[in-house]
Amino acid sequence: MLDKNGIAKRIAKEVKDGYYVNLGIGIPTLVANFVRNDISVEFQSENGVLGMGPFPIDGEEDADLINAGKQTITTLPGASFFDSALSFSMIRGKHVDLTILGAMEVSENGDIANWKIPGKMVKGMGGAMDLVASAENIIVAMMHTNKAGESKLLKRCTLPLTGVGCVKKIVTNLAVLEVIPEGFKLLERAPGVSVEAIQNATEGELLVEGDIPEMDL
Amino acid sequence: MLDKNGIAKRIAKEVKDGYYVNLGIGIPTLVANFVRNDISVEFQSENGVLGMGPFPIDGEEDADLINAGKQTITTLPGASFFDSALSFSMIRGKHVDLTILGAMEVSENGDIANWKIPGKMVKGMGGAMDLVASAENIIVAMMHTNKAGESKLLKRCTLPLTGVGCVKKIVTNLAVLEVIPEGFKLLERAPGVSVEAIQNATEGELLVEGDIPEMDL
Amino acid sequence: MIHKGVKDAQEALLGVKDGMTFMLGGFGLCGIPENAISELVRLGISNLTCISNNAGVDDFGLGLLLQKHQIKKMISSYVGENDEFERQMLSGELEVELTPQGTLAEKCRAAQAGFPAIYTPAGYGTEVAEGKETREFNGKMYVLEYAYEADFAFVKAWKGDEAGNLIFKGTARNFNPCMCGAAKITVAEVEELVPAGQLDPNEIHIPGIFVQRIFQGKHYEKRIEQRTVRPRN
Amino acid sequence: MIHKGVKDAQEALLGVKDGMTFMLGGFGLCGIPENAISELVRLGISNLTCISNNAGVDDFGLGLLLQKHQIKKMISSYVGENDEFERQMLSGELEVELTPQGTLAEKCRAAQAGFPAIYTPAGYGTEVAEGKETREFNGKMYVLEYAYEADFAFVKAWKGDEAGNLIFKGTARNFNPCMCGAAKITVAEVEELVPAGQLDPNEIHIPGIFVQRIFQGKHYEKRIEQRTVRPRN
Repeated sequence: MLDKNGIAKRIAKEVKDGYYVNLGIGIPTLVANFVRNDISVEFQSENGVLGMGPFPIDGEEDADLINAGKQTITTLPGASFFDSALSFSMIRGKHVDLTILGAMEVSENGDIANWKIPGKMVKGMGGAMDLVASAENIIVAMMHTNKAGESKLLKRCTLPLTGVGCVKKIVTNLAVLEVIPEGFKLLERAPGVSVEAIQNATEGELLVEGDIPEMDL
Repeated sequence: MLDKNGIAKRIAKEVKDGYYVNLGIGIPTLVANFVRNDISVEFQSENGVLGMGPFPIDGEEDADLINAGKQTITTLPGASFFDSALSFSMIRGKHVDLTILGAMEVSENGDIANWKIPGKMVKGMGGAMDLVASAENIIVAMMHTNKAGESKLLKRCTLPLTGVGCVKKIVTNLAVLEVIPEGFKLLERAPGVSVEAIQNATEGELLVEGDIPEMDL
Repeated sequence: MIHKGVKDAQEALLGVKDGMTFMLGGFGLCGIPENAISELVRLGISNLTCISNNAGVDDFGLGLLLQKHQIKKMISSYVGENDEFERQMLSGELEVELTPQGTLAEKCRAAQAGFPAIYTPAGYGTEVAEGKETREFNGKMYVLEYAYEADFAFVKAWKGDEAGNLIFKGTARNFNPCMCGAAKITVAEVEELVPAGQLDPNEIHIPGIFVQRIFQGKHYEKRIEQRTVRPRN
Repeated sequence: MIHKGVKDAQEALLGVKDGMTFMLGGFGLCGIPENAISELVRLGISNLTCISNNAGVDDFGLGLLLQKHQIKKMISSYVGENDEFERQMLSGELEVELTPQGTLAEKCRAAQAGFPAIYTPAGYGTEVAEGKETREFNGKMYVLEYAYEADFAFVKAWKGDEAGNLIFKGTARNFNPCMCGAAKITVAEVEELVPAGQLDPNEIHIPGIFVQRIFQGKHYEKRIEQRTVRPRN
C-alpha cells in the first residue's frame, strides 16, 4: 500500500518531457518532488504563474508570489506571470498537457466529485470545474477508500459533481486504474496489494484482465 | 462652406474634458489639431495605442509606432500599448467616450455606410463596424454631397451598411445635424451657407425649427 | 493625459452605498485591495454583493466585512479557510453563489469587453449549470454564462500613474486586471503612484481608460496565508 | 523550462502544406512576421487560407504571397492599399471574407482561450451578419461568431526567450498576442532571442505555453506604409 508520497511518486511517472502540468492541492502538489530531472516540465498554477519552482528558502518568501494552494513559491528561469483570464485560456484552450487533482469520489464513467458535501462542507470548486471540463489528460490522485473505509471508486458519484465523464486515469494508495467505457480497468497494483484487496475496495465495475503487474516505482 | 479643416475644427468643439476619443481615417484625424489645449483628452487608435501625440519630427519616425491609418505617430506621457483584443474591449465595452468617423452615406434613421461600393471598391470595414455597433456617441465627419453633387444624407442608404441606427451627429461642409427619430435635425449652418442650400443638398428628411444659427468656429 | 489620481481611499470610495454590487481583486489574500476593504468597513455600508474569487480569512480581507455582516451575498469560486464564512453560509445568513474560477474571471472580462455572455465548458453536467442554457458546439457541451454587472470594482496594483495605468506584481495580478473596467466605476489602489510618463507604455498591464480613480494605498500588510518554505542549507 | 528554440525560419515552418489555414500577425506592415512570409514564398506552397487583419502592400508582407498566387482565401478586416489584391478579388481569383477588426481579434482569442463562439454587436444589420445567428441581450442585438481554426499561427515579437515567452514593442503588438496559441502550431519570430531567465516574468506579454517554436529573425525591413512627420524646427 502506498502513502501520499508513494501516490505522488507513481503519478510522476506519467509526466512526460515537454509537458505543461497543473497540480491541484494536496497529493498532486507532491508530484513535483518526484518528476525526473532529465526531462523538461513546467508547472502552471491557475492563480497566474507558469514555471513554478520549489518552495522558497526560509526568510525569502514573497507575499506576492503564491500558488493556487496559497503557498509561497519561487519561479524558475523562463517563468511568467499573467492574469486569471489568460490563465484559464491556457486551461480551457487545452494548452496545459496534464492535470492532476484530488477527488472525493470518482465514478466508473469518469465523473468526478471534489468540491462539496451538502450540508456539511462547501469550500467551492475553485478552478477544478474549468480544469476537468477542458483538460484531455486528467489523472486523479486519491486514497482508494475514505476514512470510514468506504470505496471512493463508485458506480455513480453520490456527491455533487465537479465534471462529467472526464477522468482518464486514477492513482490510489492501492492501484493504478484507467477509466474505459466498461468501467475501471485495473492496470497496476501497489506493492504488496492483491487484486482481491483492490476488488474489495472498489464499488464500481472493476475490470481485471490477465496478470496485473505491481507498480514499478 | 467649410473645407476639411473647418469640419475638423467644428467637431473639435464636441470633444469634452476627460474624453477618450477614437478618430477615424481622413477628416477625423484632423480633429486632434483643433482640440482646446486647456482640456484633457486622450486619443485611442484601435491598432493598439492610447495617448497618441503629434506626428513625429522628421527623422524620428518609428516603424513600430503607427496609428490605425498606418501613419507614424508619437505618444504622450501616460500612453500605453496593448493588443487588438484589449483595444476592442475598450471600444465594445464603451470605455471610449467619442468616436469620430467618415462616411459615404448616412440615412435619416442613423444608418451609416462607409466600407464598400459593390463591384467597384472594397477596402473593408476595418474597425468601423465594431466602433459604430458599440459607441454611444458617434459623430460623422463628411462632405454633404459626393463628387457628383449628390446628397450623402439619404432617406435610406444605398451602399452596404456599416451599422444600423447608430449615428447621433453629423458635421459636414455645410451644416451640423442631429439624427432624431423624425430625421436630420438642422442645428447649425456653415458660415455663409443658407438653410435652402442645405435643404437642396439633403435627400433625407431635414427638420428645420426656428432660426438656424451659423457655426461659431 | 486624463487625470485619475485621488487623495486617499475615502475620496476614492465616494458614492458607495448599501445594496451595491462590488468586484474585488485578489486570490486568497494575495493582491487584495486592503485599503478599499478597510474603508468599506469604516463606512459600515451593508447588504453588499461581493464578487471576489475568495472571501478572505476570519480576520483579514473580505473576512472583515463578513464579521460585520456587511455582505448579503458572495460570488466566489473558493471560500475555504474561513470559519465565520462557513458558519454564515450554512446558517443561511449569507447567500453564496459558487462559480468556477475560470468562469468567474471570464464573466468579469465579458463585462470589461462588452460581451453580454460567454459559452464555457466549465460546470456542464453539474449543479452549477442547473437552470442555465446549454449548447453543443463541435460535439462538446457548453454553458451560457452572463457578464457580471457591478457598481464598483476595487483592484490592487503594484505601480500606477496619474493617468490610471497599472502594473501588477507576481501572482498578485490574478483577477485584478480582469475586473478593471468591468464595473461602472473602477477604483485602483497602488503601492506606488507615479506621475504620468514614468511607466514604460510597453509594460503597462492595464491602460488607464479602464480605471476611474487611483490612489496610493497605505500600510499594506500583505498577509501570507500558507507560508511554505524549505530550510536554508 | 521547455525549450522552444529552433534554428531558423526553415526549421520553424516544417510541416506547412498546400491548403492549410494560417494566422499571421501584424497591422498594416507593422509587426508582421517577415521571415515566415519569406519562407512561405520560398516554399511555394499554395491554396492557402490566410487570416490576417490586412493583406500587405503589392510588394511586401502578404502581398508577396498574393503576387505568386499562393493564397486562395483571405480573411481580413481591411485590404486597401493593395492593387494586386483588389484585382484578384474583383476578378474572383481570390476569395475574400471581410470581418470586423474587433471580431477578427476575438475569433482568434476565442481559439486561443477555448471558447467555441462569441456574441458581438459588430456587424449586426449588415451583410457581415447575413446567414448568421443573431440574438438579443438586454435590448441589444448581437451576432454569433465562431472561433477560427488554423493550422499555423505566425507571429512577430520584439524579444523572446528559449522558453517561448514573448514581449512585443509599441503598436507592433496588435494581433500577434491574440494569435498565439490560436492555431495548432504557433511559430514566433523575434528580433532578439535570449536564454530563459533574462526576461522579467512580470513583463512577459505572452507566456511560452502558447508558442511551439521560436527563432531569431533576420534582415527585418520594417517598412513604413504612411511615413507622416512634422518638420524639425
